[in-house]
This record gives sequence, C-alpha cells and structure tokens, in this order.
Amino acid sequence: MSVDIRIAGARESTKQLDSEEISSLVTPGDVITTDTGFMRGHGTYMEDDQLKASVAGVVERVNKLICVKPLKTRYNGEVGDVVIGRILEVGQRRWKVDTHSKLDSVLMLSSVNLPGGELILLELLLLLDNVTQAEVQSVFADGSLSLHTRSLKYGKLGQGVVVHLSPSLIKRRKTHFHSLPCGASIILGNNGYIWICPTGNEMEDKTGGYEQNLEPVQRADREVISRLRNCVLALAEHKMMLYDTSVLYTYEASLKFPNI
Amino acid sequence: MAGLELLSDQGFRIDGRRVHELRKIQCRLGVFSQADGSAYIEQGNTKVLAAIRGSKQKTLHDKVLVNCQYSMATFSTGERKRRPRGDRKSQEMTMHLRQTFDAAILTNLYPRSQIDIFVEVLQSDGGNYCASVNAATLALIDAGIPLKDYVCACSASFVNDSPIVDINYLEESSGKPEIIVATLPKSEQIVFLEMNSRLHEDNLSKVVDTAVKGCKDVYQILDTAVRDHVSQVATVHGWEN
Amino acid sequence: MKMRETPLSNCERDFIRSAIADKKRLDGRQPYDYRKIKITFGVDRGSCQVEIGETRVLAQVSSEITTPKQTRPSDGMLFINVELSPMASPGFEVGRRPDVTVDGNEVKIHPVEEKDPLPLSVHHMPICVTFAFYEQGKYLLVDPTDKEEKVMDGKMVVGMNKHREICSLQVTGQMLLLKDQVLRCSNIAVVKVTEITELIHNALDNDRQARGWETGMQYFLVLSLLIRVSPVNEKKDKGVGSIGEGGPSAWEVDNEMEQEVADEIQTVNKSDRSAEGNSRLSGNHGDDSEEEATCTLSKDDLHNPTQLQ
Amino acid sequence: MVDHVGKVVLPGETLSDFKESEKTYKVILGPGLRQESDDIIVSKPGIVRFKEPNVYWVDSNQKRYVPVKGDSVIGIVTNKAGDVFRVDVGGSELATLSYLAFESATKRNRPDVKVGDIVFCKFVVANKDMEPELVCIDSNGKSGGLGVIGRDGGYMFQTSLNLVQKILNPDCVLLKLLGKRLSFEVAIGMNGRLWIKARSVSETIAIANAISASEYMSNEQIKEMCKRLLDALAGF
Repeated sequence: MSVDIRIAGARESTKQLDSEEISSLVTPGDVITTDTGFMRGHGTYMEDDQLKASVAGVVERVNKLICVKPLKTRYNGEVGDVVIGRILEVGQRRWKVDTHSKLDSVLMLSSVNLPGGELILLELLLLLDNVTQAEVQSVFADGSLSLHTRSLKYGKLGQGVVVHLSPSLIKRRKTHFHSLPCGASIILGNNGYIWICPTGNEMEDKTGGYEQNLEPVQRADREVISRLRNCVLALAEHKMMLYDTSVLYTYEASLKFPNI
Repeated sequence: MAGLELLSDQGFRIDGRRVHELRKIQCRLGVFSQADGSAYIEQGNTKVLAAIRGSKQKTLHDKVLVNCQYSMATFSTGERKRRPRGDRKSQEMTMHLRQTFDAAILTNLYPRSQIDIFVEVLQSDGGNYCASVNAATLALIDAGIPLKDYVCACSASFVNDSPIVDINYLEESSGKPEIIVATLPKSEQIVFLEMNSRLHEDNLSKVVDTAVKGCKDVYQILDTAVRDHVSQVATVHGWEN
Repeated sequence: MKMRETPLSNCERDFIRSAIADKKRLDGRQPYDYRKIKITFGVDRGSCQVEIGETRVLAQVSSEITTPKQTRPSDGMLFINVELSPMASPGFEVGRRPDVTVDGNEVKIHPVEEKDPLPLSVHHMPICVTFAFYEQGKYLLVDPTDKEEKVMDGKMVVGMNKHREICSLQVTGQMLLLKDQVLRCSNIAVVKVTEITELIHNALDNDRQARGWETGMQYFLVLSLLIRVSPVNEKKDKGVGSIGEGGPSAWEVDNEMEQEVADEIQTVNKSDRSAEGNSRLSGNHGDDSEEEATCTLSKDDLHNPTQLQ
Repeated sequence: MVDHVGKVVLPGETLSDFKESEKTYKVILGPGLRQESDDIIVSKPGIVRFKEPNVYWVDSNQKRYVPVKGDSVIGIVTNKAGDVFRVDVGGSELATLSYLAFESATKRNRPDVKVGDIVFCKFVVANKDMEPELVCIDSNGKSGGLGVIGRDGGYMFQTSLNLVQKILNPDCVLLKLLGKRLSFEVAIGMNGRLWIKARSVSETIAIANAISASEYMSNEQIKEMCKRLLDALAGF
C-alpha cells in the first residue's frame, strides 16, 4: 500500500482567479443600488434609502427583485422541492423533521399517505432518526416548512446512506430521483441531503416505503453505493454542481481507480 | 519591564512596526466542513479559529438568539494553564462577543432560532478580542448569515503622546491605556468600545480615531479575502452566467 | 435558584420610550440629571454605604499581610470582590446602578514596635457615570434607573477623575454609536464627575469631623495590624472595595464574582511606604502621586476607632 | 376574641373566643389564620381584622401576590404555548389564559394578543394545587372591560398589594380628587399592578407618582398632595 502525504499548504486550489472577474460580487454592507425602484429580496436590507447586501455572494436580479445568493447557507425551502429529512421528534399528530433549514420542518399526519388508509400509530410509521423523503407543501411565515409525502414516490427510506452537502450545490432539475445504470439509485434532495440506495428495493414496491425491507444488501451493491458517495463528496469538494449526469460521469471516471 | 521602550525615538515599536501599522493578517474561510461556517485568522502571533453553527430551536419569539463560546487553548499562552470554559475572562469575552454580534447580525430574520458562535484562541499575543471578532465575522459571512456590515475590531494605545494601533501582548501589559473598538467599518459606527487605564479626555478622540482607522484597514484585508473566497467558489459553480 | 424577574411589558416599554422622546423621565428628572446621592459612613472605619436613588451599595475595606507574588516582589495586591445579593433584585442579570465609592486603606509595618497606620494613598478618585442610549443614540439619558436600563438599546459607562482623565470606558448593549456621541458623553461626564467628586469630598470632610481626628488630605483608614514581620519589603495591601460596574459581563452566571485585578503598587515614600492599588475594574489607578499625604496616629486613636461617634 | 381585633399578632400565636354566626355556629377564617386541631393559629404577622357576622383574617403587608378566584388582575403575556397564553401576574407561577377566553373568540378567530402585551383579566381557577387560570370574559361571554389593554399608550407600574386595596377602598379620596381635574383611564389589578392613561405623558407620570406616593398618607395628606400636584401640572 502506498501512502501519499501532502501538507495542507501544498494543495493546489482548483482555479486561481482574479476576484475582479465577477462584477456582481458583493460582501455585507456593500451598496447594491441607491435606486428605490427595486424590491428587496433575500440577502439584502434597506438603510438610508440604499439597498445593501447582508451576505457575501452574487447579486441576482429578477425584474424588480434584487437578491444576493450566498455561497453557503441553510436550506431555504420552496414549495414543490424534493427534500430528504431526518425525523427529530415524534409528536401527537406530526413529526418534526430536520431538513437543514433554519427551523425544524413539520410533517403532519394528515399529509402522509397512510398504507391501506388506516390510522396507525405514528411511531410505527416513522421512528426517531428515520430518514424520509418528502415534498415541501407550504412555507410558514417564519420560514419553517410543512412537508407532505402524499405521492407514492415519497415516504420512508430504508437502507442506504445519506450525504450532507450545501444546498447550493444541487442543481434544480425536473426530477431528482435517478436510478443509475450502475445499480444504485440516488435522490438529490433540494435541501442538500442526498440519499443513495440499492436500486430495486425502494422503487419497486410502491407502498410508500412503510413496509421495510431488512434483507442485507449485497456486498457488490454496497461497494457501488460507497463509490457513488465518494464521487458525490469529490464533486462537492470541488464545488461542482450535482445532477444525474455529473454524478454518473464522475462515477464512470472513478472506475479507472478500482481500489479507491 | 521597567526599561522597556515602547516607542523609539525613530518612531519604531518593539516589534519594528511604526505607530500606524497593523500586524500581518492572514485569514481563510471555510476551514471546517461540518460547521455551517468557519474561519481562521492570524494577526501577527495571535491565532484564532471561529466556527458557526445555527438553528437549534430556542424561544426568542421575535429574533434569533446569538450565543457565543470563547475559549483559549491550554497552549495559547506562554504559561501552560488549564482554562475551563467557566473562566471569568472567557465569560466576559463571551458576553462582549455576544453583544457585538447581536448588534451586527440582522437578528429579526431568524425568529425562534439560535446562532452559536464558537471562538478558540490557539495562540495569544495580544488583541484576543479583536482577532476573535474578526474571525467570527469571517465565519458568519462564510455561513451566509445576514450582517449589516463586516464587524472589524482593532485596539489602540497611547505612548509618548502618540497613538499606536493594534497593540501586541508586550504593549498591552505595559500599563498604558488600551482601547478596544469594534466598528461597522463602512459607516464608522461603533459597536463595542472598551478602555482600560488612564487617558486624558483630550486624547480620547485621537486614540479612538486611530483604532477606527485600524478597523478600516482590517476591513480592507478581510474584504479581499472574502472576495477571493467567494469568487473562487462562484466560478466553479457556474454562477457567473 | 434564580427567581423569575417580572417581564417588561410592551406597554411599559412604549411608554418609557415615548416619555424619553418627550424629554421626560418617570421620576421627574431631566435627561442629564443624576439621581440623589447619599453617602453614609459606617461606624467602623473603611465602610461606606452609597445610595443613588433606590440603588444601594455597601463597601467595606480590609487589609492583611500576605506574601507578594513572586513576579512582583515589591508590589502588593488589591482584590476587589463584588457581591450582588439576590435580595437586591430578583434574577440579577446586570448589576444595577454602578457607581462610585472607592475607599482604600493601607497598612504598613516598618519597625515592628511603632506601627503607624496610614490611609491608603488614593491618587485620584474615579467616578463612574452611566449613559443610556435610545433609538440608536438619538436620545441620551444620564444615570438610568432599572426600568430605563431595561428599555435602552445600550449604555456607556465612563470612569473619570476630576483631572479629566478617563480611567475606564465601556460601551455595552446592541447599538451603534458614532464617535461624536462617545465624545459628547465624555464631555458630559466631566461635569458630572466634578459634581460628584465635590460631594464625596464633602462627605469625607463631614465624616472626618465627626470622627474628630485629622487625616490629612486623604481618606480614612481601617486597621492597624500587629504582626511581626522582619523583612523590610514585606508590605502589601488587601482592599475590598465595591465599585460599580466595570465588568458586569460575567455576573450573569453567578451573582458573586471575585476578581483578582491588576496589581501594581509602587513604593512612593521611603520612610512610610504606601501602596497604591491599581484596579482595572474600577479604573482606580495610580502612578502620579499628586497628594501624597500621610499621617501618624496615636495608639489611642486606633484603639478607639469609634470615639466621638 | 373580639379584643384581639385590631391588634398586631405574630405567627404561632393562638387565638380563641371567636364570635360565631348565630345560625350556623361557624367561624370563617381568612388569610393568615389556620386551624390546627382545636386551636386557631396565626400564620402571618399583621393586624387581626373582623367582619360581621363571623369573618376573621390577618391584614399583613405581604408583597407576593397569591392568586384568588374572582380577582381582577393585570398580567403580562410571556409566552404563547399552543392553545393558551402564559401570563405573568406576579404570583409564584405563571397563570394560563386560553385564547378562547376572549370576547367573540372562536377556534378560527383567534384574538390578537402578542407576547409582551398586558391583559386585564379575572381568575377562574386559583387554588394551591392547580395552575391558576384566567379569563377575559364574564359568564355571558362579554368582555366587560377585560382584555388586552395598553395597546395605544398608557403606563403600567407595580405598587404594593396594600396600596391597591387602599385606593379601591370607597373611603379613599385619591382617585376622586385626581379625577376631578384630570381625565384619565385607570385599570387596577389586585396583584398590585396599575395601568394609567392620561391625556399626555407628563400627566400620566404625575398620576403614577401620586399614586405611588400615597401609600402611607392619610386622606388629609392626600388632599394636600393632590392640590400641589394639580397646581404644578397647571404650571406645565
């Protein structure tokens, strides 16, 4: 086995760029505009009739709305987003879910497709620390999210791995579920949580995942999952956007190194 | 320390700086992957790490609760000393940091949540508060937490009728006045101000000016670092299009 | 256990704010007025009680001989111990009104037989003045009360002596100030400090007369110690003084705080060494010995400290 | 016992010879008196009071408010917890106030109450074993003056429990005197809190200070003080 050690200082950064290249880059306190005709979006605030940035990032302008998108942030939910969450607390009629947003999200019992239409004890459906996949149903005034798992696509996730990344790395696409040809499925949650699992056990039985398959996953599958996970982390390390193609290409490229 | 000359006739200080010169500042954002935001800063021989973690559900119904934890590594000073978290100095520093950032963070944007700011002094050579504030500011920016402006802190003293900026440990312990200022550099608003030892009121203005100027210089350096960091990441993101 | 403090209602907050905007205060003072200050000296020497409005602080000084720190063999030590009793306010968060009262004393043993207790040479007397700011510094109050402090954006405490030397300065709270505002406060502080210094001097004069002995220019002394110490340089001083604010910071966690503060004592006079305490907390600092007055007392004085009371 | 009335008693003293009701042969003991087997023991220092036909109690200068069913109090909303507001009334624990206990409140139509608001309300449950509970309506569902107050100004302050009793006493001239010359609104809570709203900030401050100052004054002194106060206000 060969070991390669480098000190941190010897690491090459991916690209050396002059910060002048991006003109719309702002840092907190920078004045974006003094024109009062604009609307204040995320990452900005008004002071003395000036629109100023409150975060460091790139200015985005949609018609009259100006916002600043920071590099790294907690997940700001939008209706319709696919998210992966972890159950934090089982309540009377709802679950509290960690979705990497600023406040805990809630999944109401009424927003869950109950298997067979029966009322089952909440604990039996989703336990503490279970991972679930859901869609954002609505956003409350304080920014916390209400989730639903009404479609059979959503529900509890069984065996697999979660990877936590920055939400800004996930490219918004039509679909976020992908069964990759390498024998594993990947769900790229808009909230930056990514789920990788063996293809087959989740997607086939459309029960919403509440009947759990506890059969051991084959070693070959586990290897594929681990490799995929490393590919995802490698992409994130280099701040590359994540979507099915980028993941797949990375995976294929990684096959050249069978022992990693 | 009797014969120590803080300022030579030629206008040089103990470590060879001139009166208005800061120590060398080096910094880096995003040093940890687990924290929501993190930063590392060196100001001369003072080295500080800061990390941010957000969003535990706490009950301040209308704004975010800013919580700080300041600690000094056991090896941070010449004398090896255990410094449990409850240490008085740390508590005081913790409280000052909290107040500073309470004023600078747009706290009303995150009701019912909490932002934890962890600051660890790895090596101490004077200006711990200043380096901590600067590091925490960078970490907050890294975490994408909305701030009114950067918060930059700088110290100043008054020796031989002339104000000196960014004082190191030797200058700090000389018994001369020490003034610590944290400002929002663009508007020159003072967020935090503390002074020890005796200083004649007539000189106050001069020394505060020096410290505020120091803050602006620190700001230039931090801003360059942030812009480099953001643009580096932003280009690979493909955000420019 | 920390008792629950009565929360401040929106109604009170709004009212106090609007009153301040109107340049009115709940107790009828003008914005720059101080509350009534009352200084009472205790029967024993070295104790003093100061009342500022409804805030009371008791200070007691005592001294003892200890081994000096190895690093500073010729210096004594000054300890300041501030206790905020839960009686003062339920759920003490920030020390209430800071303020004033610096009493020091000093002890020296030279040749053992003739003990001559001296008053601690307090070189200057720092007085703390508190300013409260409202609406980002638009309104300014001197000497805020408990309720006014609860409503304020932040405050600034200036410790200054009558020579216009600032000894400590602290801005706390979440607010943004401009340099000019700071300077304006320090100018107001000059006036207030002069007034209060005057008041303290008067109180001391009265006390001295009441005790019927002459202490020279300086303050009162406390104890004489009969301890046999042979080395010449053995002299230190332990003073327990209560001083206002300074570092209210750490007080939130427990109500008792013991701060070992800076120790810097110089030998000033060859024959009678006096110690000067230097405290960062209180800003009581001395290195210019302007009024170095000492006095010698007879044994009788010492043994009947309460005479003429 | 009758000779005890009006005297100062201390905790631990035993009292006897109570005047019983003629019909039931019973004696009613109020705060500060406790029965232990056959003895009646004093549990608070204060002055023994008696009211016809058979009610005894000890008047003490107690600072802590103890909730009593039916008392009107001024509380501060400290928290919203699900279906109830948690209200500080100065008692040993927070009282609850259901959001349905407001005039014309329904499950859908929640009352507009914010944390930090002050509410004028009445105790419906107040005993030592249960959490005290408040309402802002009477049995007919009408507010009758109860509810959120102080939204549009006014000042709330804390006085002693005794002072509140004193100004509510019909013999006390304070409010009548002030009311003659000044127009103001006042809400008096039995927990020692008063809310006042006069025409201007300075009048409100003056009235509040007058009330606080009147605690140990006789009616004569109060008259004198009011006269001076009103003169001073006229000179504003």
